Amino acid sequence: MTGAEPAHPVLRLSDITKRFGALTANDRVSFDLARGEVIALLGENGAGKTTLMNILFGQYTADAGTVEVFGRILPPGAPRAALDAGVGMVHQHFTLAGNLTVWENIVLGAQSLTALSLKPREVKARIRDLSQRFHMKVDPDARVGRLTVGERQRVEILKALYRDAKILILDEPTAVLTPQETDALFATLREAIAQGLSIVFISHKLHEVMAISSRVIVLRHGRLVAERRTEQTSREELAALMVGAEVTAPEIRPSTPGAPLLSLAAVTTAGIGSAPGLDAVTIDLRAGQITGLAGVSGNGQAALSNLISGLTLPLSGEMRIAGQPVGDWTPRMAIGRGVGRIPEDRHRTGTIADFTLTENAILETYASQFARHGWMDWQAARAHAEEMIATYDIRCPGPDVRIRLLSGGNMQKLILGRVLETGPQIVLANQPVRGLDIGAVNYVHGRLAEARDKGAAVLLISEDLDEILRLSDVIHVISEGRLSPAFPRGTMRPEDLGQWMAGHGFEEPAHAS
Amino acid sequence: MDLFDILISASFWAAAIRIASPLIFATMGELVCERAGVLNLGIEGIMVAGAFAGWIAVWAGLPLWGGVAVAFAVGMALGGVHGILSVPFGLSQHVVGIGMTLLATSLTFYTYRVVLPEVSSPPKIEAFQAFEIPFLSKIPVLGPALFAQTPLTYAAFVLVIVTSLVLYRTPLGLAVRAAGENPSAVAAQGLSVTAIRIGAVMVGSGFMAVGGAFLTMSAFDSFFFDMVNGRGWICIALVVFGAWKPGKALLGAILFAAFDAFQIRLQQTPIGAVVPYQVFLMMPYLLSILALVVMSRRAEVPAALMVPFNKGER
Amino acid sequence: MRLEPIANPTLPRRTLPPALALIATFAVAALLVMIAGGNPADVFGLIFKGAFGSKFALLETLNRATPLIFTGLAIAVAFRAKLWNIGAEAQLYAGAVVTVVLGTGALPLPAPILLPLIAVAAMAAGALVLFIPALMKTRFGVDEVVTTLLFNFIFLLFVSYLLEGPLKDPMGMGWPKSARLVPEARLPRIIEGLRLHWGFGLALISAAVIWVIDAKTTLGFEMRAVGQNAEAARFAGIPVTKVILKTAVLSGGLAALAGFSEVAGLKGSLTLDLSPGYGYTGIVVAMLALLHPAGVVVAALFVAAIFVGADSMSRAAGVPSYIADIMLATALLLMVLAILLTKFRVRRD
Amino acid sequence: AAEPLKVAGIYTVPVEQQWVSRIHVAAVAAQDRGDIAYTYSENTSNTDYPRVMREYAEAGYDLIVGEIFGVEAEAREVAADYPDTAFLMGSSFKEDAGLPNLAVFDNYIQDASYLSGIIAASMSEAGNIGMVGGFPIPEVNRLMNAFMAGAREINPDIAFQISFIGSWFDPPKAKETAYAMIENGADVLYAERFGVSDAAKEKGVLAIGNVIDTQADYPDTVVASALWNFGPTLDAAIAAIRDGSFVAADYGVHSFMAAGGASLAPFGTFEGKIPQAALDLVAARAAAIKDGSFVVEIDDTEPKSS
Ligand SMILES: Nc1ncnc2c1ncn2[C@@H]1O[C@H](COP(=O)(O)OP(=O)(O)OP(=O)(O)O)[C@@H](O)[C@H]1O
Ligand SMILES: Nc1ncnc2c1ncn2[C@@H]1O[C@H](COP(=O)(O)OP(=O)(O)OP(=O)(O)O)[C@@H](O)[C@H]1O
Ligand SMILES: [Mg+2]
Ligand SMILES: [Mg+2]
Repeated sequence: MTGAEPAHPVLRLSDITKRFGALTANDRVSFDLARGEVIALLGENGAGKTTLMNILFGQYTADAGTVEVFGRILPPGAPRAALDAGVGMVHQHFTLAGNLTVWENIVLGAQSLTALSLKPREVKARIRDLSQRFHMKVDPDARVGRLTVGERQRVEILKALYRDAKILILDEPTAVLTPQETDALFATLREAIAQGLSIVFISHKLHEVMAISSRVIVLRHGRLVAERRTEQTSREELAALMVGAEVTAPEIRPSTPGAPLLSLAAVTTAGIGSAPGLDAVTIDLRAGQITGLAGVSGNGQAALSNLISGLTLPLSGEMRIAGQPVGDWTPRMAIGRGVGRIPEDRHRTGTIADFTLTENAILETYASQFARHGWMDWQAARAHAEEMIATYDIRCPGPDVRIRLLSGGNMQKLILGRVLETGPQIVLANQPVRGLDIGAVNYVHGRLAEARDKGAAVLLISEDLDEILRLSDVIHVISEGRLSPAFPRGTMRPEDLGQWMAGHGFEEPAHAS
Repeated sequence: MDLFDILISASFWAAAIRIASPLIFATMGELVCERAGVLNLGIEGIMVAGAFAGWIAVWAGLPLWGGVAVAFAVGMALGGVHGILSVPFGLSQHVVGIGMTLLATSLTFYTYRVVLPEVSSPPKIEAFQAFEIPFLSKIPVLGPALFAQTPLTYAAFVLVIVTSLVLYRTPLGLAVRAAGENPSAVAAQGLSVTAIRIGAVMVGSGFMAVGGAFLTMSAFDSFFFDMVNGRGWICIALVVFGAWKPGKALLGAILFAAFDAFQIRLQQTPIGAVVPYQVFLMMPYLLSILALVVMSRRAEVPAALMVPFNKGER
Repeated sequence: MRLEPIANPTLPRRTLPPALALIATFAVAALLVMIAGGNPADVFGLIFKGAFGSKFALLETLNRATPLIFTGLAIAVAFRAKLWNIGAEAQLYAGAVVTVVLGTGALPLPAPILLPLIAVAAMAAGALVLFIPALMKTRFGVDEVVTTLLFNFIFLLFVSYLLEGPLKDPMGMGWPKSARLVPEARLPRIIEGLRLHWGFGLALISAAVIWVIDAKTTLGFEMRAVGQNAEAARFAGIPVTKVILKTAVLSGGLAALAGFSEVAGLKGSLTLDLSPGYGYTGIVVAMLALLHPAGVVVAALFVAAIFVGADSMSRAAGVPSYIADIMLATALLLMVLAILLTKFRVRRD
Repeated sequence: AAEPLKVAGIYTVPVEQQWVSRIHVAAVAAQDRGDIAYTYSENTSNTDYPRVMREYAEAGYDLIVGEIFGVEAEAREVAADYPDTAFLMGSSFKEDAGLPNLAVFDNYIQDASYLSGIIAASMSEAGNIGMVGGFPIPEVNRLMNAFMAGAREINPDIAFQISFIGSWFDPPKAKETAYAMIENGADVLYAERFGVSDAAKEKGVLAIGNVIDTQADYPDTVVASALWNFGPTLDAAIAAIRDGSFVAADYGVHSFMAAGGASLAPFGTFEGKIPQAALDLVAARAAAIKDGSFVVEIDDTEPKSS
């Protein structure tokens, strides 16, 4: 194939419009994608990015407009046609079957359904070849259900490459990746570009956008509001374009730490699935301090989070809250002892999708605050939810809306509100801004800092080093269930933390400060 | 007869295989449905319909294998109804299944009565006869147990192999397994979850119907109301017991049948004289539950079982 | 094809699909009647007459609906918490067995004390029967669809043993059936002389109680939370295992009341064929009702009316009575579909 | 001729079931003769039974025939509510003078069963007879016990294997059970259920029929059968209704051999193959039964293997 002439883009969206009931998710959106180009698609939560990509891929049917690939208009609503035309999509929520192996997932749908054999040997050879060419390490025979998120991401990309995709659509591919995994992903993408692929890339992380894209397109409320060449713009400008106003990150002032409110002494816990448990972890969470926990996901964060949340007990070692050892330990007791918990997965753990906002708002306190002798006081609950909507700026039709219909950011605000309004002594914030847009990120960060300032001990678990470095008063790194020493604010550079995250420095027995 | 003597006798195992055969067909059918994500509680009714359809077709003049084909086709048709209601419309699989059982059973009885209004005992057909496979049937114990059965029993075993091969070795089987685990993975590859699921339910229901037909065309030679007698429900347990794997499910079916054959024989031992016969009849069920408890931790339920898939929603 | 929710369904949208389902059901029945040599023109009239046409017919319909309300509620409660109780049949018999054990003279108590006592004991027995599979689910992760289903067979065999052994009526001339309840253990008739008994009243009261539990109590909230998302519920501090077990107790107890009501209200003794599948039909009733207790009452009446009416029609028209079951199945399947279509629009793409 | 009587049958099982089929056949015969106009409801569960009784009564039927073993009390309530309708019901209880429109019957064919037992024992070389039943209910037990008593008269040491399969309609299961008994030494089977004679036929052993005659289907297998003929019972009821003399009575006697309600089926293909001694004994007992000098005991308890 020769280089594409500028007049013939590999992909052209023309006047795409998509309505969901009264809402216009995409409003006459048009753009072109050239060969070897990376377009970053930006926008707040709910701006219509995913919808647009789903239309391009044929999973949704547009109300108006056309999708043209290599000069040919795709029939609407036919992922098959998009795939055949060379479009590959990595969805925001992975589309993998956990019971199948890597190679089975990759080959799914790529062969004729009437074929009598899967030809596993050929398939695996081809996968090995691809994974070498694009620098992606995967074991074709591994079961997808056992893979880490980063590995799954690779499988998704391999799926597209396996089908000879010429155009790759990546919907928030980095939202769940560690920095290392993100780097690896970018290496792969650069290789892909070099080999002539074109990419549409969606992310809320502006530094990534700046790093990988050649052009940026900004959506706001379904409309294409701006288009910039990456080298001619800045993070600040992009943020402002997305939100439609100047964006300022909350200022985080240093704090004066108080007494330890939660401490672990040589705590060891069971592992979770393939992830390790805690390995003799000793840590103090102090009042008025944000403790950041950096680390590659799957190194014991879940174990720590479950422990503090009340879901598990230590196998050995001791956990104390405000100096008192905990004996029996359940989520309800955790709440009772003033532990506020923001779970990692807001959809699965944090909320009940088909419950109303009111019901989700009282999920942790219904028994203690909104019921007497087993009778619910729904009036009070509803009033409380209305108050929370106002206090935490939750954008929604009202307290009776099913939480499923809220955007991730607003869902997160609800959880944040649920946690903070009880005035917790200890706040566990596990990946609190994953997948959120800039505005929402700033909001959540501001509130966490506020809680700290009121004297709470905050534990921030994140894989985003920027976030850890910006917010934390003290940082630990976790690796293989072991905990690094505490590093006070300003003493560590990202590279140093990266070393610890890669497992270096743990040779000596870990000392807790 | 000594209990141990029973267990090593060829006739006992022959009986176990015979009793297992209809269960094997229906269990494979249910397994295919569930692997694609659809719990098919219509199984009992579909077996009744298959038992009747195959038998009446032969009675009306078709050759035996023609009767099997008719039973399969009737099963497919009923499975089609089940599939349309439970897949694209996403109706509760419990309701559709129970409704289908009621519908298939009552339609069968109605048809029977309309076709044969005045009989005092149903007509008999020339059923499948045992066929001794040369040489193999001469192996001691195993030979008479395994290789002196009717062709339909052999077909049941072939079906297990074919099901297994298709599920694990072909693109179609891959798509079915994926549809039961994460339908969006299937949809994202441009395949139709609806078509795969309906297809699986139809084919699976066809197998169930042949399982029913085994009763009227191999185990016996005429049709009676209620003769399926709960066998379909057993197969639902067998699928779970087999952890959704054809080979294990086959083993489960044979094990269950062996218990059944065993309790029949146990009733004639001195124990049988003192223990109420209900206890013997209970035994296979109790042991199934026990086995489930033992196996439970390891089984991997298809993640999307009973979860309808609708493209518009997440 | 794709289903799209309709934000504000119009009146025709809400009424037309169910009406069409009903018409289609009658059309099927008419066709079958015609094939069997009857007169299809009479079908509708005869069904209506059979279900509502006389005081006698109406009472039969209500009687038939009574156990279905109980089992429907039992299923609704369980399914809301995603406890797939397919074993209401066994729980029903557990209730019936206890009713017979306590109600045949073992306890010389006056009716106002004896009846509530039996009812509570029956509920406890039904609860126990579901408690075991629920415990196996929470402890070992054993699929309750299978265990509750298998329990039906096991328990029926157990009842068969009881009726041929310890519970066999010594005056029963050998037929496997229990002795008759003493008069104090009989649920009185609501109106003397009519066959409708207080079991129906109890069913309505139960529906109201469940409604209140669902809407007003913490238990109702917990059961729904566990059903919708057990992981989130556990995280939020709801004791998931306990809630599942409580649900099992409530559900099993309700199903057992069906057995109690049938024996104490209608039959006066227990036979092996006490229930023509009320436990299974309860599932359909509950789903037709969208798991709502008030809906259960309506759905049970609907199911009962279709069956009683169609059964009576088949006799009057001189056609095989299996048409009644066919009609019931058709009505159920089409009606759940119709209810779906009142809220969703089918879009092709 | 007079208007045919309107007769309705209500059965809890399909009319293919042996017991019910005898009623059904007799009613169809009466209809063919022009005596009655007959209709029926089959597979009616006991839950629905009283309702169906009421429906027929309301519809003005003259005679309702059926089986109320599972609904004795309720059925009597219905009968009391419809005094102008005659009820002729299979029942384990006796008639009740206070309920003049309800008469009872049952298949009291123990006489014939006894005789068939004599033949069975005489044909069993192994001295081992297999018996497969549905449920151990009185009329099943009664016939099994009579059969066993007859067999013991020829061979006091004869062994019986008895199983109940817990279903009226599971021929494959009955067949499997019979196979097991043959393996275990039985060379004559008592075919209470469908499926038993099939096993006997396949394995080349003999079978004794019960209630119905199935020799035509199994010419080399079924030696003899104890038949029930419901005709006399029904005819007696029809006659009584016609002349207004229908009262509560036990019609069970019309099933006795003396009344022609029970008989040993013709030996047919086995003519000449049955030992003369057995035939002589059968003839002697039959005569004694008819003249009342020999009475077959009515024993409804559950028989056990020996
Ligand atoms: N299936 C759907 N049904 C109804 N409305 C939908 C559906 N999917 C999306 N929407 C609407 O379309 C809008 C755009 O959603 P979309 O998922 O495209 O946002 P996004 O830009 O991808 O957000 P994010 O950055 O959070 O991923 C949302 O505000 C939502 O209201
Ligand atoms: N089935 C649906 N019906 C209506 N609106 C929907 C539906 N699914 C999603 N939406 C809308 O789509 C928008 C974006 O949804 P999405 O779940 O992508 O949010 P998000 O902010 O990306 O959350 P997250 O990143 O946590 O997944 C939301 O505003 C929500 O209202
Ligand atoms: Mg998105
Ligand atoms: Mg998002």
